[in-house]
Amino acid sequence: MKKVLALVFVLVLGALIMNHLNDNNLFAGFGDAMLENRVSQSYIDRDATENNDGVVFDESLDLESGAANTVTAIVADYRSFDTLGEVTVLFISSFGVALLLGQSKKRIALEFKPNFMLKIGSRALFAVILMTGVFVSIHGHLTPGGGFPGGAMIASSMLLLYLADDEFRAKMRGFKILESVMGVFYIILGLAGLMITGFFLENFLDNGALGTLFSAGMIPIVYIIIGLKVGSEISSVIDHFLSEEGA
Amino acid sequence: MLINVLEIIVSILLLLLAFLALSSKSLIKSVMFLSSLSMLSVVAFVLMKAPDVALTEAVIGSGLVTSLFVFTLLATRKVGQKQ
Amino acid sequence: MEIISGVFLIIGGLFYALGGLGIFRMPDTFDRIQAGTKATTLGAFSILIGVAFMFPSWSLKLFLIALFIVLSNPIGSSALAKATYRSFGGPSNVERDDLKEFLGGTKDVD
Amino acid sequence: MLQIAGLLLMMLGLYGLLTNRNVIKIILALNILEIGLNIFIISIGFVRGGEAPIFSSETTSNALVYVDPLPQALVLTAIVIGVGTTALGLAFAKQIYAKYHTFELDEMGEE
Repeated sequence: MKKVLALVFVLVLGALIMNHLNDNNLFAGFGDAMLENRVSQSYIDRDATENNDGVVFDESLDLESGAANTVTAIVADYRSFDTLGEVTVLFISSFGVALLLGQSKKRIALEFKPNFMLKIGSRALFAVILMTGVFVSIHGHLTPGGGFPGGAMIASSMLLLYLADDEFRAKMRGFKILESVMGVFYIILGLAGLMITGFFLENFLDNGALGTLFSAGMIPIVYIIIGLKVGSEISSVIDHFLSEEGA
Repeated sequence: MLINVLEIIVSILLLLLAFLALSSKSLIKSVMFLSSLSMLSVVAFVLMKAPDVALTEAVIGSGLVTSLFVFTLLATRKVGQKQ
Repeated sequence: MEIISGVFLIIGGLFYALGGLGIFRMPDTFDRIQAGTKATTLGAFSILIGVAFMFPSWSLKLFLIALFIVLSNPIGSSALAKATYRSFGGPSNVERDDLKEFLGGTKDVD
Repeated sequence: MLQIAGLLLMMLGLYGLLTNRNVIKIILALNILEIGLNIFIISIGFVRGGEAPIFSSETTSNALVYVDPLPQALVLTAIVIGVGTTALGLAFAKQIYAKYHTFELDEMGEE
């Protein structure tokens, strides 16, 4: 009976969504969305210049946002305040995990004793994955990626060390200090924007030429901050999951 | 035309993997099906021209979330623990 | 240039196909790991060389990818083989089993 | 096609959320719902034949058609929030197991 009720509820919900999606002009069918009516068109155009006659790669200077990656421009420039709130949500969830699982001393012992090859090889792989994470974080405004996947890559390199060596414990205090300092830096960046331009988290640096590494104003700085913050948060979550209640 | 066929195949496989993940009896098998579902959704994101989302999902969905599930099962079931 | 890169790509695809065939045809988990690892390492290398001939400006990134493969592939396969040994025992058709004594010294095999 | 698949995946996850009585299965169904919702939101902005919204030396001109970058930015943050909620839920599951020694909701209560 309960299953039938759940099925009916789910089907009605799906039919309602499908119905309302089809009779709205803004949401055309799959594959023919019309961007002219949406706010996204102005994000793509970057119409900071007077005559909006297109953007030239490696040359355009006076753009509204100098990032080659439009998604990054939205996340870290146009909607940076949103991202600040989102990073706060992640901080609160990692704080909640730390409160729930408690401060414990002992690690869960794995049955799998690591041999020599696994230990040495995972150290080498750790460096490669860490460098990939840093690369992805820094080049967020040019290539796909950015602070969020870069931070997750840093955390997964820590996960590799935790899995390969069953004695390994990272210094949790260092992660917590790094995370707090990065959060403070984000706020300081926003306040600097407030003081210089009059708006919180407004870009106050030079945009540079589109497509070069030192461009896009403060987007690389924001993404480095986000990368370190996300990486340290997820690493501390992993450490809490791999330890058990102290004896 | 090829893209259309690929979209249909990916859609059917996504639904199949979700059904298997929900209906499997063993919890660890469910977690593994969830991991493959997440990996397949990366293909769906790439087909819809969203490389940023695909990269993030590939790192987080199939790496970190799966490891968190496995750690929970490991700690509670006493699977990998010494006597 | 394109012909050279095409030849390398075809060789790489052939190695991948042989690796897949090996995974289907081999009788044992250990043999399958061997087929799946060795053939695909070589296949990945020749595909990377082929791509490097086609786009010479990508060479540095391709070299990094090759470094990652040469580090991660043997480590992963050895960890997989050891986990298989622990869970299901060694291969059935061998005469000597040195790993059993080696592991027996440090920890009892389940 | 992928839009309908995302919607169906969402419905499947919701059905699993309503009918399962196992804590781990509930969190798993929540994850499936999230993946389906992400696919659905991205599919709203998809333009067939459009380019990915990243300028490079090949795809620069504004005359090209790009897919909608705004849903992608929203989903990018939603995925990272998803790992936070999953970690919190699994921490709760771990504490529940430490108290009741089971994951099934029906078997709890007698301690």
